[in-house]
Amino acid sequence: MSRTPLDTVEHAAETPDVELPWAELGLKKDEYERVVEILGRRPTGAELAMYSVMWSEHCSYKSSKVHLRQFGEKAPQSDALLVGIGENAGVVDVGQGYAVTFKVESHNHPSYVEPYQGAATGVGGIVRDIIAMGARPVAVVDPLRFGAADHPDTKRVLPGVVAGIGGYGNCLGLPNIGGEVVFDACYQGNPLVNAGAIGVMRHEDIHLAKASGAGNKVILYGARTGGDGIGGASILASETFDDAKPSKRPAVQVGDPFQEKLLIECTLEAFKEKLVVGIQDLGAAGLSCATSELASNGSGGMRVTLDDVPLRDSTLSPEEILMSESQERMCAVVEPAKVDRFLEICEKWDVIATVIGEVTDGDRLEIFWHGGKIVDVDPRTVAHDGPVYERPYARPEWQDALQADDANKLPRPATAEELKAQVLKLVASPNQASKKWITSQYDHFVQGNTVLAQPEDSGMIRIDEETGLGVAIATDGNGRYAKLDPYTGAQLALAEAYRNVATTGAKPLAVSDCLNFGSPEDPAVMWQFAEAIRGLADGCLQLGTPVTGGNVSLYNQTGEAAIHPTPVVAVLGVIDDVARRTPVAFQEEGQLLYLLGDTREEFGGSAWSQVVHDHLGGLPPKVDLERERLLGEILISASRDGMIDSAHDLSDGGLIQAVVESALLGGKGARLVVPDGLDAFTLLFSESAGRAVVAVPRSEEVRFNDMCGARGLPVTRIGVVDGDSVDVQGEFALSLAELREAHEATIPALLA
Amino acid sequence: MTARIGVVTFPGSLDDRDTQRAIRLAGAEPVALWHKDKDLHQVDAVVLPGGFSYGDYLRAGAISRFSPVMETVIEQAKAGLPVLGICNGFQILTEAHLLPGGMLGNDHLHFVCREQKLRVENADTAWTADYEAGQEIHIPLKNMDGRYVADAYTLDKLEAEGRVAFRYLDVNPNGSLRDIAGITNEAGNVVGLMPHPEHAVEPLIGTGRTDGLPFFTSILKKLVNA
Amino acid sequence: MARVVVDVMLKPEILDPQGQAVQRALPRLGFEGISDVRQGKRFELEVDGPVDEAALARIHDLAESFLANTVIEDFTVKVEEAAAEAAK
Amino acid sequence: MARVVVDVMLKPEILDPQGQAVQRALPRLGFEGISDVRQGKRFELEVDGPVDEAALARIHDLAESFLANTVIEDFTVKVEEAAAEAAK
Ligand SMILES: Nc1ncnc2c1ncn2[C@@H]1O[C@H](COP(=O)(O)OP(=O)(O)O)[C@@H](O)[C@H]1O
Ligand SMILES: [Mg+2]
Repeated sequence: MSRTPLDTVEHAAETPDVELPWAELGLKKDEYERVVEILGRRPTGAELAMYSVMWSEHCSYKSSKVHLRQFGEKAPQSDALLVGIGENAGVVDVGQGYAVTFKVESHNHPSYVEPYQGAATGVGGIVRDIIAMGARPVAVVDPLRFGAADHPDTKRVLPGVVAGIGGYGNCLGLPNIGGEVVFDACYQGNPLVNAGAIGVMRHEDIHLAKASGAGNKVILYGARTGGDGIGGASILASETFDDAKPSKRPAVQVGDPFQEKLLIECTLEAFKEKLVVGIQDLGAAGLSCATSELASNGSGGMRVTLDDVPLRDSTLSPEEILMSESQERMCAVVEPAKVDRFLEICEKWDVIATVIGEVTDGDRLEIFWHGGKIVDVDPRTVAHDGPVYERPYARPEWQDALQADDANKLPRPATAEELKAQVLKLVASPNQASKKWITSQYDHFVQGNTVLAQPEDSGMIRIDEETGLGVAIATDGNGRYAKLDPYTGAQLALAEAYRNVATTGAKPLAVSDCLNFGSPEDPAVMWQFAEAIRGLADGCLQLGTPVTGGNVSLYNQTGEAAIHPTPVVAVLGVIDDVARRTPVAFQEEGQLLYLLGDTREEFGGSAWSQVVHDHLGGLPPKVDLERERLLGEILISASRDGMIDSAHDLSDGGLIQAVVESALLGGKGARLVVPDGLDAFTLLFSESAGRAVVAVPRSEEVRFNDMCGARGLPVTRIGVVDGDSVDVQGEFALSLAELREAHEATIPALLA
Repeated sequence: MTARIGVVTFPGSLDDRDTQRAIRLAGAEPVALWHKDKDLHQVDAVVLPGGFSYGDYLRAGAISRFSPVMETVIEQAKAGLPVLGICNGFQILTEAHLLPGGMLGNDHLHFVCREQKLRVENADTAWTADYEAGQEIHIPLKNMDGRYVADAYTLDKLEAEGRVAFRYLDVNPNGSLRDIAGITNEAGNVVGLMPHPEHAVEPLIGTGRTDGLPFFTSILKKLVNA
Repeated sequence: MARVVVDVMLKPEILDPQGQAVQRALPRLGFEGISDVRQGKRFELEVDGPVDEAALARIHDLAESFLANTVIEDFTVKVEEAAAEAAK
Repeated sequence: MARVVVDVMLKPEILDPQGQAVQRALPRLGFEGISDVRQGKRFELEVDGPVDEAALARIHDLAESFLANTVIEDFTVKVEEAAAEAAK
């Protein structure tokens, strides 16, 4: 091979004038100059590989960091928070000695290029974050957004994404208990594939990503390292060092859920035997990330021999090995005396495991290849001292016009017939239609602890068989609201997820988020981003639910056209006994229907304005987080004291959407009466926040009313569970059969 | 004295722990068996649980069928050991030729997860004695490769001999021939089915029904009375 | 080293929904004149040493007992021409 | 009528979990001497009318745009000899 001499640290020092392809690797000139300044010499190829991936937007949060700080600065006091932002995932105390970890991440772009594998590896990645905290993963959720439902490319992307999420999650044995599916032309070419996971552990089992204890061994285990997902590293390898190499390696990876299942089992077995000092999953930036983060979070340094990394492709260069994003790999730090046992467990599970290095008592990360030292850096400079940008942001000038285009002024249905037709159109519209065609491709039952899953307001998992302790999770986001007002939109996403959790009877505890936006280089997008974070941080402070971690996905845009700003919020809650969970479905005829909260004329960003008028304008519904908290308390108390048999929160589509869903799920109709002071249209379609519909057994009516009265929550009787139609008295009736056909036929017709 | 029922864990098994729980809830003692271990540890019966053993790569069940534990299971099943294969376990049993026919991808090409209505056609096997023949039950179903196929001769023979143990009602969720959801061998000790009785043993959890529990009480009674 | 290819196809009498799905999609994609599509599996085995009769017989056994389930599938074994030539 | 076969395989640098699982099982089944296994898809298309250059070009397009995802897969198109001969 005509390979030039190995680019060691020594070689780099001797050849200061060699030009490295920093621009091709995505670094800016000043960023490269900073690397040179930090090192006091030019970087080696391998060092450049590490800095370039770790300082990328994805890994360094260089555009978002200055704003994300608010989650820490405004963090509410919370006894529940055991591990906060900064680790692989946050950890929350849920009582009885249990801790729960959860997080949401994005895999947007890969899922557009290769929907099945992109989505599948998204699930794989988030699950490894959960294992890395010491927890057994117990459930996944998948908030998704696609282009217009009838766009031909949606037919390519959606089935692949859904099959990928199912294919991976089902094979891991993780019940899928929630998520979202939203269609909007703004996501054409930029679908959002977010994936979340929850894990459970005992308090004492929490593990952190740090390497400490000089002499401890660094073990890489899981899949062999291959040439997939390398992106820029191959440029470095080919153009600088070896022109014979293929110049581009594929940026898409194929997942192996079977391998990941083995990884879960063998990692948990190692945790159980207390063999692990520190642990980190390999996700974005692969070994570059794992080694630099482990080393910089620990007390010492680290020495790694790259030749010991098991390879799938023997032609990989050291730069490529450092940057490879091959899936299903983990890195553990293990005391020397426990290494044999660790390797034994890996072998039991047929998982390849190799000691690739050790913790040193210095403070350098040193990496060797063929006997030469190719990396010698302070790991903190790689992992934590990346560039930070104060990107300019400015409220876009079109914002005023958008808000002035008031949806409340759109023509409303003039007759009962028209009202009825619009109800049918709403419940059949792609965003409001049943998502069963999608969710039936996910296993809800595996692990035998699923108490609630789709289409309930939140997913719920039992975590203790004896006591019935459980956790609930809901994810929400409404890009239309956020487009009208990003600050309020983010709070509405938070409020809705919070409300969904409380509706099932669980107490909301903590938040994770996935912030999907366009290009940070556009000041308008940056303003949306800053506003959304400000809204979310303020909201979390007010509700007392700390943000425990999350993910930022920028550059979701094609040319000038960015997606709607789409903050997706996950709220985690706890329920002391899952036996008292409140389902969505109507349970018994004769039960009384109450509407909790205030209904105002609020149609900006509403489903009605989209479905009937294809309109987006005005202001989103007002947020009152104190009211949300009160509503939550009432819903939880009512569940605890057995005062309600079903409940459903109101959100997009308004009251009629909620009632139709409860009726179809329970197979029981409802008679609704428009209360004084409201017109039928506003009652049915308004999207005022802070509301829920509950079904109260007659025997509990007085007690329930007294409770709401005493606590000051507006409560209005709106009807009764009855018959086999949804009957809005004096207006129209729609049979359950007709509603079911409208609600359930849409998605299969579009996709099957 | 109670019965000891083994549950095999293959790499990629998912429902092994749930199956152990179902066995416990029925009052028997679950015994974990490991795929690399030929020894069945004196269990009185064996369940091959659901999951994606070996990722369902090649064909569902095809690789597990060659595991060490299966050598013993195959040998002892032929000698009368009660064996239940659930979902992936059923697939392994067909691959091992302990049950006739084969399993293919669902005809609609998607994974399907639903609460499935079934009819118990044969209540005389080791695993179905606590049901009535003709009883209709609801049990969760979740699979990718659930389409049961066999040639017409085999299907006729199964039906003639009463060896179709379960049939799908209302909806055929995967294109299985003649709506077959589960079958038994001639002796009635080996039973395989696609739906998951171990997920229907507790109120509240899953679909909230307990229609699957009789599988485990059937075998317990049989073993204790034996 | 040589490459042996094992092709595994569903028996003709067994429904092949994957092949059908492809076929059904063809008109939508503007393809006419394809009367049937079947989808099967292709295994490429890299064999160390010579691919003689004995080796082929062993691969045939492997296909019969493992790569294919002959209750539902047929298979063929062949030495790949291209690879064989390139190896010369 | 003639048969055209499209073989679709994962690109060599892409992980093939299925092929790996098969390969890892071989020693257990008593098969030695197979250094690599890759698993792909085989499509058999029955084409009405003559398989001329134009038809093959169209099938090539079909494979490229639909049967394979060329981000991760390679494909080959060939007229099947056996079928072609049998058809004579
Ligand atoms: N939108 C966000 N909100 C809160 N925390 C965030 C957000 N984005 C990233 N973080 C936190 O920053 C840290 C680094 O994120 P990330 O790189 O996604 O983690 P990982 O390396 O595990 O993939 C994590 O602790 C993550 O939770
Ligand atoms: Mg991580």
